[in-house]
Amino acid sequence: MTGIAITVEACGKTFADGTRALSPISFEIGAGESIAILGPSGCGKTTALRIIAGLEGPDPGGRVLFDGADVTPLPIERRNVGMVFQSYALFPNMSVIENVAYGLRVRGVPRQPRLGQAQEVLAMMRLAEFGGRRIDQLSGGQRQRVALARALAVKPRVLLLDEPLTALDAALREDLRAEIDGLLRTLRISSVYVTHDQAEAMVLGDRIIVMERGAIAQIGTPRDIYFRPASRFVASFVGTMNRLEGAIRGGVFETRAGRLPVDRADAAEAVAFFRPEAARLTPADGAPLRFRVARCHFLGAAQRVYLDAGEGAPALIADTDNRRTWQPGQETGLAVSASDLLFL
Amino acid sequence: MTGIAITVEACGKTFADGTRALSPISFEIGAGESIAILGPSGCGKTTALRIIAGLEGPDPGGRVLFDGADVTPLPIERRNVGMVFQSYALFPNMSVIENVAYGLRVRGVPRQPRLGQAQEVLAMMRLAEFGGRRIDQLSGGQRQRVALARALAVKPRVLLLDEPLTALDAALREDLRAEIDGLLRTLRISSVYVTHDQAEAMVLGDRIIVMERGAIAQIGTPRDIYFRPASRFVASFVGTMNRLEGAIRGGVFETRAGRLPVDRADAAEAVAFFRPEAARLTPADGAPLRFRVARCHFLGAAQRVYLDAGEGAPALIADTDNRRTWQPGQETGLAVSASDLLFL
Amino acid sequence: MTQQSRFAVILVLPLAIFVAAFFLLPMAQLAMRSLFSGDGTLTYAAILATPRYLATLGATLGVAALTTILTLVLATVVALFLARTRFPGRGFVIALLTFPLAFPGVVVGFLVILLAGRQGLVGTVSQAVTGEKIVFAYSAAGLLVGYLYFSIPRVLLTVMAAAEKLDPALEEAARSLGAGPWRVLAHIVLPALGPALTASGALCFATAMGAFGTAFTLATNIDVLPMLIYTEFTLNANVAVASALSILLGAITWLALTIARSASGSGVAAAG
Amino acid sequence: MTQQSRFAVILVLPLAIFVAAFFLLPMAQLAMRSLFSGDGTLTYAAILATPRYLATLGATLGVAALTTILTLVLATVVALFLARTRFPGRGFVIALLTFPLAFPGVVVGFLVILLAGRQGLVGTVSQAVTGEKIVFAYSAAGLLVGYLYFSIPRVLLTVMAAAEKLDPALEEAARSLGAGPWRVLAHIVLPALGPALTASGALCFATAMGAFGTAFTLATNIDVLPMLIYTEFTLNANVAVASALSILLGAITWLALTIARSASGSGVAAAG
Repeated sequence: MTGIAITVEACGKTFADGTRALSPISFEIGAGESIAILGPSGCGKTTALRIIAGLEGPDPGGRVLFDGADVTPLPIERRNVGMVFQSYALFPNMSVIENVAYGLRVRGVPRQPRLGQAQEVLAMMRLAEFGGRRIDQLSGGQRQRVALARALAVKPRVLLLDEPLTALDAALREDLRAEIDGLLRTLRISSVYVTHDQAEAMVLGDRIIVMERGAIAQIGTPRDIYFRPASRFVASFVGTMNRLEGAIRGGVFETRAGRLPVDRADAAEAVAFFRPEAARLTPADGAPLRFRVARCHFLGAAQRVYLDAGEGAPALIADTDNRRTWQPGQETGLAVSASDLLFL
Repeated sequence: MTGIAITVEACGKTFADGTRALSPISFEIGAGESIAILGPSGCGKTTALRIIAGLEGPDPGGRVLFDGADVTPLPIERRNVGMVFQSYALFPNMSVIENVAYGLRVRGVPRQPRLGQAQEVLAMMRLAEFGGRRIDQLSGGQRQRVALARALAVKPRVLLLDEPLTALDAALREDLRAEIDGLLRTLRISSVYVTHDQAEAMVLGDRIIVMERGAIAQIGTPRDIYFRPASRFVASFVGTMNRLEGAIRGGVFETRAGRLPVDRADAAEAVAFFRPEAARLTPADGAPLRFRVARCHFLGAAQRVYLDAGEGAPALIADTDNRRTWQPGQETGLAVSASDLLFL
Repeated sequence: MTQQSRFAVILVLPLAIFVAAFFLLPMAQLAMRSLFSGDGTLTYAAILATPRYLATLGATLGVAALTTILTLVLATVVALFLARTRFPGRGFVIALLTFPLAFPGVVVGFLVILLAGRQGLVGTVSQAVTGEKIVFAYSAAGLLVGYLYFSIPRVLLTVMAAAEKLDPALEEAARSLGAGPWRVLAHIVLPALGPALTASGALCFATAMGAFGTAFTLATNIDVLPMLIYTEFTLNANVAVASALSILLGAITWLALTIARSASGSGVAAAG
Repeated sequence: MTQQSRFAVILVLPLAIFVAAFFLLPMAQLAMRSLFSGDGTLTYAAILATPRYLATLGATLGVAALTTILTLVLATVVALFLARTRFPGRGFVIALLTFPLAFPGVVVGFLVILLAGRQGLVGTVSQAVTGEKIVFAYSAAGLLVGYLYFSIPRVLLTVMAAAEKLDPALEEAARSLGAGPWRVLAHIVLPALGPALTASGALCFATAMGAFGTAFTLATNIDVLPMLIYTEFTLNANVAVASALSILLGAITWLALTIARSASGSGVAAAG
């Protein structure tokens, strides 16, 4: 079941009422690669997936190639793609195994061999004993695993997943995320995973396409996206980001709370971004930046300390280990390495 | 609006069909204290809350005292408690401000003063401009803030919250959690917050009551619960916990993966628990415990490394910083301080 | 999408022709026939000037309105009770209460005669107790009882379904704010049942306006609109008046159904 | 809880008496009267031995069944089209298609006569075109058209609502697995509409079984069960046979309604 390479060329989408869901976008997916498309709702990520699937056609000029062959005019039923939906979309009038075998039934595989193959795929998803169940006898997590089995049973050329975990609750979401991760690594099938959840995108995507308002904001590995965001949007959408305003004069970033050495040209107005885990709390005396603690949340594995950044500014967040305690009102120093400061 | 002390004395609950929802439990809530009741679904936490509220009566012998006065026979409408529900439970036939003013209307406060007071509470919840809206014009987060305003408008003696954030999505849940935290700190009202989410319990509870199958498993501060869990159930329900089996001989814990010095008496069978953030990954050479990396998830702020603990055993989890990369199959050392090991 | 649309058009084309011919033409015909009477005057004006027609219209509206009000009151009380309490035999009580749904209007009329006709139960009992025989099957009261007979079960089922869908937390919230049972009922429960009550009430009204079998079987001494239409058309061959009355009845019923539909958001219909 | 229960009991006690007296006694009476005919034989046996009764029963069941099948086919096609396509005037088309709901059975009979009666549209057109006047209002065909007239809109609304509630992802999933439009229709859409089709079909059958006004107005040359009950009771004063036929009709309709209710989970009713 090794995957194919997919090329999306200048695919835009304008709906009949004139709304533009997608500006023309282009990208490539390597054979066997897992791509996560990440973005807030309405950013066009699902439209992009549906164009690859063949459920929507791109605006004139756009093309979709599977291993170099133009599939743009083919409807989804002739593209041999596996799809998994947020709502599971299992057929309620069929049993679990009939659902999984449905693609083979459409392809004319006789009853005995198709049920055998379906049973194999069910076993791979650890659902071997569920074949005879009705869909409404399954939990949400089991349903989505049946949906995955159904999509994989036809040995698709690419697996397309549209927010498959959004309908599940947190604990289950994490389990199934790990399961999908294992599946994609084992099968080495090409896949496109649409999500608004950055943790899912980080874990499941070899590369992530971050989208914003119908356009691509950044394409890169999870580390690229997290450590080298291309824009303020990407910086704040992926993970938590602190924002510090000030001015740069002679290699020093001057803020209301203090001064930090930086390696940048002078600027009258500069905005620095840094991650909560890059913020180190130090004794107040002699610290480059000084703040008062607004509140501290003990979260078990870690503590999140909120620092008062002054009237009207959002609190700065520092994530620290879970041992030391912090009192509201207490003064603290804050250190951030120059390499952890991003000016965007 | 300073709160009252609440005493729950031997309150059990057996339903008409004989099911026991709650074994007789007893605990005290100090004036102005925030208590979180934490547990999986069906553990009796909601029943406990409903007994405090007066929506259910305890089995004979149980008593509920408000500031020393027995309120057991009083129905909820005569207890002056504020309640917030998972489903918001806003009255769809009333506008936002009418909802907030409803408790005052029932108390016979004339129209003008009651709308004035309701408007004040709305302003406190940063909903001043929403008074005229219909309920279905609000988002989920706004609805729950209106429900909070409605409960607070009657200046209740205690605020009871039944999974108020469960119906909201993750980002909103965190915002509103911080808002409720601020509110409870500012008003110093006694409160009981029922949840199955340990992060909510940690942030909002001065003390946490962990419940399991109709009984109290542990009462303590968030740090007590996290660092000194009273049982295996508490240890694994609150936060993530690794489990390592072995034997203790002469002050050394011997496991399949290596040996760790411990300060405990000999035992032929011992199970050690430790947190993922207490696990330090070290070079394999000379390390006390050695494992192979099963997989590594880059999560942005941190990395979660899964270590192969051998056939049939669940993978051990080590949370590390986000910089170093780990390859599946690679050998690594694991160090855990003796003080971070819990034998339960 | 275009492929799906084309597929749909192929399916529906033969239907368009059927619809035009069988649905719309007779209705257009009805509207045309209703405009002028045999003597050339506007039929609607003639109807408004004829006391007998006006009286029938008034009586029909009156019985239908009274049926609706009584049905709503009785059915709501029973529905709230049944939705909130679980007791042995509850399912059987619901089955009995809704059994009259299975009887067409003719049989309901027949039941009213068995109850309050000349040899009916009420008459027999009242004669034994007071010496006076009470017979009301053939009066407006009999008609009302007949209409209640088939209205109550319908409204009961709708209101019961709505009451069971009510979030119990709504009432608990009101109680936590200090409201006792009657206030909870008046401020929370009844308003929340509003759409269901409006929808089933409007439907009940529409059904009562168009009911024919019951009235006909009772051969009641008050005339109702569907019977008048029947009489004018079949016996008096007065097509113009029958048409105009049909349009009038159709318009009233349509209005009631529109109210019901916008309140419930689902399909509802007049009496068959 | 106990307090709430006590409150509910106080509300419902007067109702219990009303229900017993007005709902159950007449039904019990009906059942008793149906047992023995005037000459002492079992009425049900007598009915089964009388060809005229059996023929009427067969004709009623036949017309109702045919109405149901035709309605389901026609309404499903139109409903699927209307649920899937958006075009200008769609709301108006739906309003026109559902307008017949506002007419009671008497008016529907009247419409059938306007369409296919002696001076009807079909007759006029057919005479002009072929020289032969087609008149079918007073036959089984006329009755069928009348029943379709009020059945199609009801089923249409139900099926449309069900089709609009269908998760579009179901069809997309089937297509992604290689199924073309006809397969999607046969394997996915129609089975998913199953409960709605069963419920509205059973309701349609129950309504057609009990419809009286249409049949009466058409004065059709085929007899249907409600008319037979009316005739036996009112004209022949044959209470036993009328009672037995009512119970029979009630049982058939009740069965259909039970099927409809278990398929849809909501309140449904026979013809008024």
